[in-house]
Amino acid sequence: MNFLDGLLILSLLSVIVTGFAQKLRSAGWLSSVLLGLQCLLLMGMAGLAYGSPAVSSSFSVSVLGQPLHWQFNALSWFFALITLASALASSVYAAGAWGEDYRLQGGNPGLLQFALNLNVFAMLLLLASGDLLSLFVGWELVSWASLLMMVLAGGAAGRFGLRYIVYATAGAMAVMTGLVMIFQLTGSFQFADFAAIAPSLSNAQVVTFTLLFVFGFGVKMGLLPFHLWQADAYAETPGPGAAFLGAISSRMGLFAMLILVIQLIGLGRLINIEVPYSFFSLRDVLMWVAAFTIIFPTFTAMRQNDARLLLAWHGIGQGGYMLMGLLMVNPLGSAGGLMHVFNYASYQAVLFLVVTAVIYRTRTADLNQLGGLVTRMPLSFLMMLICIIGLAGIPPMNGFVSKWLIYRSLIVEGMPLLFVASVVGTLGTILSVYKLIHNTFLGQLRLEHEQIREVPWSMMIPMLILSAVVFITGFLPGIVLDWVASAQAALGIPVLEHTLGGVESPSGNLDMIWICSVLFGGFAVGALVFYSGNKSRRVHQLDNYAGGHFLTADDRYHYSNNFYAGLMHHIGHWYRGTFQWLESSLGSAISLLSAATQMLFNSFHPALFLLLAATLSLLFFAG
Amino acid sequence: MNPIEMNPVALQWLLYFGAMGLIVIGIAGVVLHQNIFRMVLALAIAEAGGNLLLVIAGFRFGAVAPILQDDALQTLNTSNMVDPVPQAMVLTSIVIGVGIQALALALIIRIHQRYGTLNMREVHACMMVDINKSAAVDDLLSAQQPRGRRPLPSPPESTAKRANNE
Amino acid sequence: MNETLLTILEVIFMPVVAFVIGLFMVLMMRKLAARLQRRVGPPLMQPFYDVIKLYGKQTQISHGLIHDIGIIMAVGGYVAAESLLPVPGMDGIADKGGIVMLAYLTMIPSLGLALGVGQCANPNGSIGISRALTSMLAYDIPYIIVIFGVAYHFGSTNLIDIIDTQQAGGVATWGISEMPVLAIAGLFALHASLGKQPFEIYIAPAEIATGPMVEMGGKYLGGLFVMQSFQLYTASVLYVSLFLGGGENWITFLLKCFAVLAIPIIIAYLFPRYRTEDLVRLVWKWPVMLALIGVAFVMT
Amino acid sequence: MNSIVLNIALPLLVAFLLPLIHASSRIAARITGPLVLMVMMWSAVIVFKALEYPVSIALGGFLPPVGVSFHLDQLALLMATIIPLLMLLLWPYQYEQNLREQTVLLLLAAASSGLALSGDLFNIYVFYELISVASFGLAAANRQASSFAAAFRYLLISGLGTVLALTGIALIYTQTGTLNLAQLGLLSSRLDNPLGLSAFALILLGIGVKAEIFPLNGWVAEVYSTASTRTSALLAGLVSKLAVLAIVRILVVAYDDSEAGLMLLVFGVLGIIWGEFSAWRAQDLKRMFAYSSIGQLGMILLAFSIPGEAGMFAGIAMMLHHLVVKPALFLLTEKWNHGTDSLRGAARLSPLAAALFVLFALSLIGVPPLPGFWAKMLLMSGLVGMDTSVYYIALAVLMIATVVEAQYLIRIAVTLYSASDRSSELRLASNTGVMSLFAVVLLSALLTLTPLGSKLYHIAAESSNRALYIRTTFNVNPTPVLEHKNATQEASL
Amino acid sequence: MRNLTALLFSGGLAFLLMVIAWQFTLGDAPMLIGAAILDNAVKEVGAANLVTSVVLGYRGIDTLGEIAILFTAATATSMVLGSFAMTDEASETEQREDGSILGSSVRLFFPLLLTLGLYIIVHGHLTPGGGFQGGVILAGAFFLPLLAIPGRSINHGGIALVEGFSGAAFILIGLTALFSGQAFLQPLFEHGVIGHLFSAGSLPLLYIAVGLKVGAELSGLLANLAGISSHAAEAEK
Repeated sequence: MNFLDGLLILSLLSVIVTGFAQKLRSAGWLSSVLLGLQCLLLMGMAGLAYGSPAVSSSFSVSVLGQPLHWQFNALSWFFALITLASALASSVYAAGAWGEDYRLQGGNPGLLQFALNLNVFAMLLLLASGDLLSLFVGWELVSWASLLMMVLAGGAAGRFGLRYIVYATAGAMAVMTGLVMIFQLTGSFQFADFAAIAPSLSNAQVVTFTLLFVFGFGVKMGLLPFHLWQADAYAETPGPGAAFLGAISSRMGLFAMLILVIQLIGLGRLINIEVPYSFFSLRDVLMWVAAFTIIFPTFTAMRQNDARLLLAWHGIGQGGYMLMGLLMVNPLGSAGGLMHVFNYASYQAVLFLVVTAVIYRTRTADLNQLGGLVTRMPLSFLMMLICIIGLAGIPPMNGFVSKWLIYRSLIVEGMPLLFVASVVGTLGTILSVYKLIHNTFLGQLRLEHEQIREVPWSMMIPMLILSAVVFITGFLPGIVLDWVASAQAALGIPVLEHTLGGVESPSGNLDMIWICSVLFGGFAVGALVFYSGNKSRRVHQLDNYAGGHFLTADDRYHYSNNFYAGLMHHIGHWYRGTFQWLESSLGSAISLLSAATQMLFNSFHPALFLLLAATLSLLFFAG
Repeated sequence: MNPIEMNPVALQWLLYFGAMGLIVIGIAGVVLHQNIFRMVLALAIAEAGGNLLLVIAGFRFGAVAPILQDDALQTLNTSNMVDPVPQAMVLTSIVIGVGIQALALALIIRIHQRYGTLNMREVHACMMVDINKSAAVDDLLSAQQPRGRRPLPSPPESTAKRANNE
Repeated sequence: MNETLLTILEVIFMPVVAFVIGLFMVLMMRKLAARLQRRVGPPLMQPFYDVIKLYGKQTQISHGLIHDIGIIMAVGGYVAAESLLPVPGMDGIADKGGIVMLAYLTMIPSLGLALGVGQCANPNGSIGISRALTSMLAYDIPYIIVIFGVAYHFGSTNLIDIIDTQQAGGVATWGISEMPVLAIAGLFALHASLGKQPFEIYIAPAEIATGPMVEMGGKYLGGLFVMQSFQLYTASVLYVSLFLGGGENWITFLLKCFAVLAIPIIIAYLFPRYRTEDLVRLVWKWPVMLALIGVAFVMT
Repeated sequence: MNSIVLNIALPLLVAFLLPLIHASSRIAARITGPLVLMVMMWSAVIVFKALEYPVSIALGGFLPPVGVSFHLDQLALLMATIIPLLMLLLWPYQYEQNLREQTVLLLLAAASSGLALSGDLFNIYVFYELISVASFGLAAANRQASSFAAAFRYLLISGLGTVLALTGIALIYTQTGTLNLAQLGLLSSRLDNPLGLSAFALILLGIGVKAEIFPLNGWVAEVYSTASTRTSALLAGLVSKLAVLAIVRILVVAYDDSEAGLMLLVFGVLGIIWGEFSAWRAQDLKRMFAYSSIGQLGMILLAFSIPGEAGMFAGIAMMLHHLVVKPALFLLTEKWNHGTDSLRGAARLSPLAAALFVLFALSLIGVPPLPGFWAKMLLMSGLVGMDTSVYYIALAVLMIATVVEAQYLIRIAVTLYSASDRSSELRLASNTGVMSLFAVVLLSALLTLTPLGSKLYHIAAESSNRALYIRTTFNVNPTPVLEHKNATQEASL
Repeated sequence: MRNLTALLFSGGLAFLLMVIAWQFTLGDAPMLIGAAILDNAVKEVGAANLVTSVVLGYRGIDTLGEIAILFTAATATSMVLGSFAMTDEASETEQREDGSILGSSVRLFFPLLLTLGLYIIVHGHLTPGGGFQGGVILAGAFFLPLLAIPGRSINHGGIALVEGFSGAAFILIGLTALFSGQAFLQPLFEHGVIGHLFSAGSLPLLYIAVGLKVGAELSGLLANLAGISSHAAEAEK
């Protein structure tokens, strides 16, 4: 009975307990405690992140002669840490005032906690998978568990969940095909067996496996062009659930892809496979997929008018950075990709939680219906500020560090276009997160929001802690880079040399301790200069320059709708909705096909087809 | 003319092609007719073709029926007899055919009583109306109706009648 | 430890130098504008007087804490950024960051400004910010392509290394002579990033009442004034470091800086203003094309 | 071993006498049927347990090639056990005026057992016809006008199928002069030509009507949506499987290593496409399940089209899985027989039924670790193992079909659990008694996956062994199964 | 269009079946089991009519299936047409005779047909004919009065009795063999002298059972169909 056994069993136990305790009023706190205990058990395995050997569970199952077993290495630990931390934060958030409110709104917070625990269990099972079969079992569990989370809200959520599950099933089928093919090649589902034959695979086989796995796991990640399900589905999930899903759920696809494509098949093979009639290798193609995954969803996010949708679309885009980083051969890139998983989870969770807090107080997430909340919810504003700086990848938050690593590796590898693509994505992110914070917290406060207060502490504390993480790991990225380096070692890819403050390399250093110190020193100087001037007088918000017109609170002049009108004038017509169109065309095609197939069954004459079948099959054999 | 004395090739033509022809005529009859009673008759023809084919399978030139009579009963000579197995099989399959046809006729009687028609197209239309009604879903046909101003084809008479009655 | 102390001293000293030089750059800008418009122009110390005047004003209107913080961030961000730009004799913390870092650090002032303006709840300000961010999206693309090309060419993102390489090889190894196309594109991007005509869409006094500055007065406007001088300094020094071999000594350094800055300023006062979409289109077309060609040259 | 004929004789005997029993005592008539089924199950289990190696029994005491023989192997006995079990579960206990239906059900039980056991081509045909006639009767038993019409249309297709099958048998007899499957196996070289294959095609089409093979399944949706749910469950769950099994027996024994399997593949793939896509657009549960069972049968056919043990293993697994899941789903439609839109919020009124639906749906889609997943995994593994383009195309179709299947099943699940704005919800509550039993079976299969898998593997290995079949029938050197197969070889995917 | 397709494919099917038939040569079928049966039937079964020995001996289970099918069809038919056996509603309709000539001849033919049917059944193992053929004649005998006197009721209880017991007898004979240690449906008793009435062991008994069963089933079927049509005729009036 080691820590891993304990963790998995406790997790299963939490699922059962929260499943039965749904109606309890204290179900939320119960679930939080259970998740906290799981975090403690995970910490018991913290040695993994500092070079301890992998932990194997002491139990295993054998099905149809195939053993399934579970183990934890540094990579699993890294992902599990993110999973459990974001789950704990979401759980605490949902346990307190928010849960009460949710119950009053007709929801079932106990069910939400159950879904949360189920998701955690499924993810831990996936992360702990020690062979292909347990990987797939975990994978499917994750898929269906997140469906449960998505459809909790009912209504439109059901529709989006359904859409998700169609994508997910398609992906699962692709993965299953790949696994079965591996099984036919090796006769087992063990990682080691596949790794052993991987070098002797033919190019065609490598391409097949890569495409199958990238498609299968990419669906969950929201890789282009399979990303359409994600934003809607996450946006409709109840707040804390969305924070959890947004933070980590999609990254499970990345994890599985890491194991299969990068660890087992290996990037070396992908680089050596040329795409015919082009100067791309298979790896380049995947990197371009990642690049488009960065750009298109980010710019789609810019157009969203619902805060949750905006964040969810960004979630898709950020996944592209992770994949792009991990597809890089040098340690900078892969470290950047892995670190971005952590960083992204930390700020995305807070962002969703802040938006949920705003919804909790105002009952809307429509960016055109909000504004000026900074005076009413200053702490929330601060946390959103910290986290959008992280999301946009601007120093001094942690998002910058991981993106810096990715940019650097792109420069080192000499990939200008991909570099441009990733920076364009960042710029788009800056634009849209400014829109988010401006339309929510800045500008004119609406009359109906006069009486709003800051959210209760039960909701505030998880946000505070997570945003502290965003800041601290930006200031001292070495903490995370230690874990990342161990994860790299576990993956068997080059390990990044790093320091507490960042990276030192002959071609350029990064020392976030200095940078942050100087930056805050600069702010101090700025403040000194500012406050050395004459004291300023606070005036009412409406007391401002309005072209000679006196404003009253009835005048709505918050500039929020179509925020980037000028830009949209130029690029607006590039939003063709091509993917939507493709998806709906596919839907119509299926509908048409199924109408056609049903026509056969609606034929008034039952025996005609028998005649046809008889004739044709005789023709097949005798003719 | 005694069939045994016929030219073997001509006999083969007659028997095999007769059997196959009956089968095809039967199937074609089922497919081409819209009257369900005629369909059952066509089915009987097809079955007859199948049975004929089965009987031919046991045929041997110059052989006699597999029954020991008169002289053979004394000698127990069975060497020049035709194959008895297909005959037994045909016996079975004829009876099966009778059973099926009886059931078919019973169903036809009921269908005619309930729907007032023997036309397969109308029977089908009425049945679909019933099924859709019991499932409380819109008639699937309505989705296929033309959208423009083109007049709709009137529904089968019996359908309309039933709809009026209820 | 001694080294650390020295670095700290440099970090303190470099923004001061930058501030002074920046003010002179503002002065040069005004003088050039005046000459082009056949005026005399302001006296030598005018920028100093302006700053002091703005800070000393009696009427200081604040729209809330974020309004103040925005200005602080705007100034503080540049103060920090200056320590990343090596000048003759002082490297500051340039080896801790590099050009990618610098590029992103200079976004902090813009973000601070944007926050401050947003808090003012004046739609003109918000429109200005929207336009400013749009133009940032426009000029940053050629800008980072140029950065990529230079970093790839010198094999480093460390400005000190870049400058050392250029100075060691003389004029022939300067960025401008080895990467002329990139240098032109960089100049374009530099010009656009300054927000001067014809790219001053976010100020647009006629349409949106000077945009972000609409609610700014007194020390708020003073902060922005300081920020502008830092901005001029940063842009020109960065350009000089990337393409003109940095400063061997203070004289050549200052000459190069002022010369670089003179070009866009002269152009600025000869051209009218673009519309937002025209700006985006223009900047995404020519400088990007040039920059990409330049990168292609660099990489081959 | 000989006592297994009781499984045919006893239900027939009781069915013949049931009217008379009814006339003397109504209570006796009510309990006789279930009693007989229990005896059948008991007898099948006894023989199953005693069976060490396949056995052939000669009916009438005439040795196999001449007389009719029954082939008793584990697969046949498994089916012989399942038949009475399933019938017991779906027996019309609560109805009063159903004497004739009970009679027909007993006849169906006898015929099904016979079909599972028979080792003679014409005997298979006879039992198949008995099943047909019984199922016509059951289809019409509802006494609705629409069920008469549906039953008639069913009868028409089935009747033509009969003619085709008879023609096929006649062709085979003309070619080989024998009807015994084992002897056909010995003479399979005579059948491996266009003539023999045409005969197989005709038999396949004939029997395929019951097996819901693609173009011959126009009746499926009509009959299932007009007949009672128990009948639908029985037809979809049991009868179709038995028809498939008969086809597979003929294919394995008489058509080894020929392109006849390819035909199964083609029909299977077409069936998958047609079934699943039609189900996608179905607007009520009954028809949805009817179409979906066409698709599932297509998958089963696809599995059996893979030659060798792998295909047989996959096919049996898929078959048993579908045999458990589909009847349960049909039972749902007893109360939930209206359009899918009207099911909104049904989960609140009958939470257990909704939960069971989700369970079955997930298993049907193939979500691990439910049994359906392993069955599908076996199927895919078999398809990939063939490593030819045709089978890869089939694999692609299977994948797409699974996605479509997931879509429509989960659509229902989401509908069930979404909030309802209707007031007349009382009828939405669904009964769950028998369904729960099916769920228990499914879940216990999940728990005993490993022993079950190895057992099924042995069954598959045994029934895909053609030489063993022939040896058994001619009673040459009967040897235990495990000596033929490598006993140490573990069951594996 | 549909007809055209159907015709086209029918033509195709016909052509293909012809092609198949062309490959056979008539009268040259390989008689594997046929020859074996011809050789052994006399000493194994002892019936003069070898077809009978196949029908009731070698393939007795087929015959059992066959009468089961008839029984099923009859049951299903009565299920479809309604429950005459349960309620005697048919008897309420008025009996009337369609002319005295018809009536008289029916009364004349009835015993003749009955005798002929029974004769054919009993001699099934000796002469062409047997349970099925005789059974049909029996059914005809019972059906004739229905034709002549529409509305006349038929004794359904009796039919049920006969069909139940005759079917049961067939199975019981088979089971007797099973429980006496032989195979199911194995012919019992001594073969006797071939060609004699009391020969071929239990075959004649089986054939009697089959004959009665077939006769009863067909009578029931016909009566049901006739009943419903006369019923419908009543309703129309």
